[in-house]
Amino acid sequence: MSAVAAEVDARGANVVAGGVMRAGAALVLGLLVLAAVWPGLFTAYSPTEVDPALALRPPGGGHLLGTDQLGRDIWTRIVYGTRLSLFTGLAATALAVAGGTCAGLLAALGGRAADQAVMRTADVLLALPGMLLALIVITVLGPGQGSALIAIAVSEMPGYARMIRARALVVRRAEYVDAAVVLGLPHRSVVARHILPNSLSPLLVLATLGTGTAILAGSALSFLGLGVRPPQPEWGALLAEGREFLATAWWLALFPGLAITVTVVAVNVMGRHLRLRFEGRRA
Amino acid sequence: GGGPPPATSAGAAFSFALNTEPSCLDPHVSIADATALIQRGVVDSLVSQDASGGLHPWLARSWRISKDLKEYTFDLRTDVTFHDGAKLDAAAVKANFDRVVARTTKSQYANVLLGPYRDSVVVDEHTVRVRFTEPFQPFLQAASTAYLGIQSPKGPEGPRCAKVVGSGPFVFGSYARQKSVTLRRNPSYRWGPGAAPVGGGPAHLDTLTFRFLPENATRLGALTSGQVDGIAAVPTSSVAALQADPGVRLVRTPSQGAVYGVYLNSSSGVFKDARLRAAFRAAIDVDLLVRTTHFGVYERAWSILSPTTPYYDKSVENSWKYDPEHAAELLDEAGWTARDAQGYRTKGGARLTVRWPTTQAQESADQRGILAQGIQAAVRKAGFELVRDSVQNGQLFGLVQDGTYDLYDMAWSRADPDILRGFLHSENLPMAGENVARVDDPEVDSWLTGAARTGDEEARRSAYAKAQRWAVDRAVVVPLYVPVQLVAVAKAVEGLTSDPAGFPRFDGVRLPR
Amino acid sequence: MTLSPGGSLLDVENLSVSFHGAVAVDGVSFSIAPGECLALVGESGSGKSVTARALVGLAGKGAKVRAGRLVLDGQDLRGHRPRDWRRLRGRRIGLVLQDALTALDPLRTVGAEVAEGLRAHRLASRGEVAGRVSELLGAVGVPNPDERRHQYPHQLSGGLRQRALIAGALAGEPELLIADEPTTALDVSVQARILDLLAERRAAGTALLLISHDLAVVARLADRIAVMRAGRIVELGPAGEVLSEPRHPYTRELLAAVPSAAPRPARTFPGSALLSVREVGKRFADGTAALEGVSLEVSPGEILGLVGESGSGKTTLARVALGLLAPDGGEVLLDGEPWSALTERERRPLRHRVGVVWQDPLSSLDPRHTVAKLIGEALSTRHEREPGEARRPRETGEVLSARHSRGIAVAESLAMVGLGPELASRRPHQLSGGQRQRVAIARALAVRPSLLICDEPVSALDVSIQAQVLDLLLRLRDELGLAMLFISHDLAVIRQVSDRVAVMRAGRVVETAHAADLFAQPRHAYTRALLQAVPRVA
Amino acid sequence: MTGVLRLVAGWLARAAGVLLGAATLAFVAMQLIPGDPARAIVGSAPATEQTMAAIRAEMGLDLPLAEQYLRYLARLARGDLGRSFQIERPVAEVLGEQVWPTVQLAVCAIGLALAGALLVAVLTAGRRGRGTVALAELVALSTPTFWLGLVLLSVFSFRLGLLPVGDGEPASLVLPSLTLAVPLGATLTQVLREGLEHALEQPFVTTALARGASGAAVRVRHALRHALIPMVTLSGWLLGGLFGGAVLVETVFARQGLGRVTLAAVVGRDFPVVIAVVMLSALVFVVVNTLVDVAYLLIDPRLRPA
Ligand SMILES: Nc1ncnc2c1ncn2[C@@H]1O[C@H](COP(=O)(O)OP(=O)(O)OP(=O)(O)O)[C@@H](O)[C@H]1O
Ligand SMILES: Nc1ncnc2c1ncn2[C@@H]1O[C@H](COP(=O)(O)OP(=O)(O)OP(=O)(O)O)[C@@H](O)[C@H]1O
Ligand SMILES: [Mg+2]
Ligand SMILES: [Mg+2]
Repeated sequence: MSAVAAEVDARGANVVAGGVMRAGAALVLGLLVLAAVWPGLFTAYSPTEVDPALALRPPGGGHLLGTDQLGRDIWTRIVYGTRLSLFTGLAATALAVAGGTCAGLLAALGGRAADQAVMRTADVLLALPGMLLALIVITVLGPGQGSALIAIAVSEMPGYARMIRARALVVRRAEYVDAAVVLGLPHRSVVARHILPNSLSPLLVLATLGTGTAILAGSALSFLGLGVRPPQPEWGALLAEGREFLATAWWLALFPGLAITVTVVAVNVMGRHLRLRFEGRRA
Repeated sequence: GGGPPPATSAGAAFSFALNTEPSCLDPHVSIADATALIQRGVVDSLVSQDASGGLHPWLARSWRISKDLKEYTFDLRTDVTFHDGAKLDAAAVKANFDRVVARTTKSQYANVLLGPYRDSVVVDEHTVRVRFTEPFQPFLQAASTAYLGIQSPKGPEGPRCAKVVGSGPFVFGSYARQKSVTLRRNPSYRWGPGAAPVGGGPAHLDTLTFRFLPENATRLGALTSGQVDGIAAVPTSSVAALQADPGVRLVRTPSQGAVYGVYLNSSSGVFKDARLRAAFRAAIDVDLLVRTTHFGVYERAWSILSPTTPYYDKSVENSWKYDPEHAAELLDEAGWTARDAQGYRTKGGARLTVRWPTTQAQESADQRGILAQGIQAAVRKAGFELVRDSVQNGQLFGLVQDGTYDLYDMAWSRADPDILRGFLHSENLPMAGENVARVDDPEVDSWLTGAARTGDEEARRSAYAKAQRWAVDRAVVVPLYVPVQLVAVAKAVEGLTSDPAGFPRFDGVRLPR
Repeated sequence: MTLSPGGSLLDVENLSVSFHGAVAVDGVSFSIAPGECLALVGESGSGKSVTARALVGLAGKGAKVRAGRLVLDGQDLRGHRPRDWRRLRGRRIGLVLQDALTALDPLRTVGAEVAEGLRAHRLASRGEVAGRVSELLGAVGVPNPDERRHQYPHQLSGGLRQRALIAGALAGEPELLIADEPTTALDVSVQARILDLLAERRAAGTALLLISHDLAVVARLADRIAVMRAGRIVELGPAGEVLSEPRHPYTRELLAAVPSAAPRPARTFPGSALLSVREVGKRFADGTAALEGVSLEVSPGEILGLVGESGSGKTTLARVALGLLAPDGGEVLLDGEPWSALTERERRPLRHRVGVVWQDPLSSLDPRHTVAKLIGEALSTRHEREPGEARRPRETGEVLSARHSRGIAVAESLAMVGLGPELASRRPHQLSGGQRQRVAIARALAVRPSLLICDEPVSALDVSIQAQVLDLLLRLRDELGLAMLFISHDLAVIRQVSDRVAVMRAGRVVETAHAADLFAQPRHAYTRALLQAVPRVA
Repeated sequence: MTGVLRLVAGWLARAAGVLLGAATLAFVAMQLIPGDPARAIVGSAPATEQTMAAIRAEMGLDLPLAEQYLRYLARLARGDLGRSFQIERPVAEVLGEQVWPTVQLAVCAIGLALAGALLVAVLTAGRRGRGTVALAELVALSTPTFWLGLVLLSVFSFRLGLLPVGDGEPASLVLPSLTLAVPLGATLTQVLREGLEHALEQPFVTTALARGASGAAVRVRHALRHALIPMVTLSGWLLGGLFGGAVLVETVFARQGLGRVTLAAVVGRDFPVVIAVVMLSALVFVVVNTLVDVAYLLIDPRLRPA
């Protein structure tokens, strides 16, 4: 027997690469969570303690990534900043998903009037760029970590609401929902057991990807001085402080930027993986 | 008198990058330094002030001051023409000052400079008398600033705040928001102040462009890559690099006026107690902090006034110092003995918290945010919790008016010690002025009022010295650093000078080709 | 095994295809003579499509294809490079893919699709293309080809799309046409027309490789039949022989599964109707009149078959009868009491009396829940109704803990449909199609309904499994005395199970009769047309 | 024909709805701001109670809320956007000056992103090595815009002195639009490639191959059109991304533009400017979305009205 045609399986090669990447992403995320919970595990310095005598040391020696203008260790500040950056991303996404789910379910199951009200509002919110929405929220609430969080949540919420609604409308017509109705299950258990979980699960996968976006948005707001405030070592805020020193002390702006990128890449890899798995199973 | 017109290189264009863009370009309205800097070349003033504080004729050939310091009579030049062709006369000057105080002008600063202004009287075509309701000594110096510069009585056409018509060596050309302002040479200029480098004649430059590049890195890059000929507000972190750059010259002019410092609200909250104010001050190693954050470019400050301001009192230097133990003693003495879990001091269960509201703009300027972080870390060791809320301009002003703050930071350049009146006189409590330490002391009031009402040098010197001393003794302020106007220009640029406030002036600039 | 008639067009020997080590086709050998029709039958997943695609070098991504011999008209296809394959495809071998709905590009006109083969092989100049396309469409029986070729696939009916697809495959006048399940998605009547069309092509001399899972379909056309199972050909012989004297047990199984039994003896059902549908009408928001004045009755213990072509309103009627859709006119009574007129709240306590089994078992089971949970949920509504009885397993009468008794009840439910308790912990996607449908039936029965509405309960299943599920339903009917409204478009299935049959067309019931009478003497013209179109084995 | 009319009527209704909604949103946001709006208008200037009262009367802040709302809508309907608190000039003028630089930036960025995305996606879809390219794209779209801008600036402008900073010369547009285009292009590439790969797996592609069509023909004639649909769908998102990017890029590169004006207005609570930006964004969105709908009709015959 001889080979007639042997097509190279590009996908197979990808699966291997995907596995390596996924392992890397999982490792990074694990470390990030650890750093967020026990930052002390990774560093012996304090993130806010000032020692002008050590100002602007380049990377190396006792300070892995160098020190900033007030002699604070950059590595330590980045480690302690993990909690802020991750928290902003996760909390904003959680808020957006929770709000979006309520609004979306209300629209899908609450009758025409509710549907119109929710969807027209969502239309308007979706018509405005996310950043602009965030800026409006900050105009109202004033700058700060809380407002940045709400601002990001508000800008992401309408998207989630719309997705949940669309999904709930499909799920509501699914035969398994009809089957549950025909069994005589009470309305609330049909919603709670069948419609909600099945509408939500694809959204949760997308929310993973949304968390990456939220982390980026959070650091952008901090960079603009509208989010987390110094001396809190949020990554975007560190970058904002460091940009003065692009020419003289490059390490100030380089490493926080890398931290953001690596984190968002890891979150994206995981999110995509979940999405593939989810969609693969459904197909 | 005008000298002979010097030879100019044809087509000489000079561009200068600023770090801030004023929201209004009319010096009668705006409070911004940048407005004065840009319009200095466009508007002339009645008098001019030299670097040592001496006052000289400019649009006014001479002046007389009444004994009670309530009336100033100016004898105006007869040969001055505004850029729109209008002639300078007494009515024009009167129109200017009346405009400044008119409510519709919404002046933010020029009206303050006019103080107790009553009215102006046209004595004859070229004689004008400016009258005040109270004796007002600082008027002449105020009249030398661009804020009180004389604009054409016809006024500009088009939107307010966008264009200014004066009689200066430069004509206002065009304005593109967030980008640039361009000035053109006024070839018929003959009435420059005698002391000016050009000797009173027209400027050398054909065009003078101010570009707005708020990002420090961008501004620096624009200079080193030759896209602009000069920049203002060189960040202190780049001074060393620029000094090493053979193509660039750094010009440093110490500012006159109030240094950059933190004022402590002495009328409410914990800082009502003088011991706490002193403890706060003693907890900060100002020397080290300023040296670190400003790389030795700025000098640390000792008093509200900067050392180059007239009547600076040198004796306050070293009269207070960094002394954490003393701070601890003072706090113990005041009853803040306990510490909570975070290590902050408490008294009766209340944490020793002080609030220092700030705006984004304030914080990003001149490393002030970093400096504040240093202070925050330093006083934390002493047991203070220092909270810095970022608020918006309007809110900040509301907080300041209501007095719901403990600390407030600022610097103020003006080449006159009368500035102390703004900071320490009770009539200038935040509703009306910048007395953010909320000093309300009849004795201080009398020193400062007295100094403003007398022409007697010695009396003024001693009154201002007492006021400076008082502020330091009562620790109503922690002076931090003496601001320096740091301007960098390409090596080839010649003839750049600065006015007494430390801002660059361009009428003498020459670009040899 | 291989028959080798002289002068074959295509010779395949020992063809194997594997995907990442998983063998899909395992040493298949056959040959096709010019003008001959070879049918490839077998259950889903047996490797029919993969075999077909391997013949044109499109076995799929990641496929490893090996063959001892692969000769087309004397030319060895092994070692063909992509360019060689391209020259062969469409020109010498035409392929009609399995699903006409997705095999045409929805964004391009039908004409452009048909012309693709002409362009690729430069068979017509730019100016001639349009004319050739119309000709081709006309030849496969597309009416008004000059207009149709400017239309997009979505503007064509299923039958027309299938014809367009065949026209595209015939554009290059290939000697061999491979048709992969060309009639599965179609109505019986359309199915018949497509089969006629293929017969025409064969008569014109084109060799045909016809693939189907349905023996009855290929019986009409095939000269020889190859039966595939799990990647191998288990039996290959002349059509008549294979159909009348199957040698392999699997072939016998396939044949046995073809529903051909005589209709059930007529039974009468005294007493009042369990379900009565009276003059029911339903019009959808977009104006479609799905039901118009439909009346039906189902007596206790009776199976009423409902047939009709796609879109005739069968599912809509089922949903109305289930109380999922409110009728616009008329009413539905359950046991003589109002049913469709009730509010959902009033209806809920009565819901246990009517159960449903949908066509697609996968989408009728919530993918997130285990079998135990799915059935347990149904049981729980019964427990609320009959609290005492539920806790007591039949044999012992001993009272058990709620959880334990629930487990036993689930196992009992599964046993009733012939499934073992080990499936309880699986989720729907971990079950085979037949198992899924059994779970769906078990769930429907868990609430002890007296009426079961089945909407195409077997059409998603393979023939062999189809027979098992039908047997199960009939057994349950006998054991539990269930009444059923049984919907299908497959007359053979209807004939096998129904006591009475109702025929629907365009939203109306055109004929209702006892099964035996209907199949013997159809009265309505439409019923007669339906019956004639049914393919039959031998 | 009536189908087309109905379509156009639908678009107009939607446009009106979005604009009204945006105006209402801005109004509500303004009401939600704590504190006295007059105070915010005065800003940092000292003001007596009388001045504030005068401002309130001038702005109609002392009227009942419903009347304020109606007047506000009427003003917007007339195209009167009011005066900026901060700059004290008509808002229309303030924004008018800033539109062009932002449009330039956006057009360049979109052009770069689209060209790059088309090229990379068509070349790599379904081919070997796309895993590596995909990783690069992932990194690109995970990189904060402001950081990328800073890095490019410091390398190309400061270190190498290749490209000017600030605006003015066309060359100064290179780095900002590149900064904006990189994450945008990476996202577009991924969407486009996913669309292409999805399309390439469809049975109609196999059918086309079975008819003898070549690989390239299949990519261009069949798959690309299908892949364009998700791209077009993304344009709303694209717009949002552009605006957010413009705010950051204009800040980092100190360029003129709407983004920076908006940021300044937000920091200074300059409501008239914020409201005008909201209305402008809504308008742009409506226009782009209508174009998108037209594009859908051109691409997908299934959506065309009968
Ligand atoms: N591209 C592919 N990658 C992996 N496995 C495949 C691929 N194509 C087919 N298979 C597997 O090969 C086996 C045979 O599939 P094939 O499509 O030939 O079945 P079939 O007999 O045509 O079934 P059906 O009647 O359902 O069309 C199945 O198990 C299927 O899952
Ligand atoms: N929700 C709906 N909205 C609009 N029209 C519908 C809806 N559901 C069904 N229809 C239409 O009503 C008619 C009857 O549909 P129904 O599903 O009852 O047909 P069916 O006989 O079950 O067909 P099939 O054999 O294909 O399942 C069809 O024309 C269908 O397009
Ligand atoms: Mg198949
Ligand atoms: Mg149906």
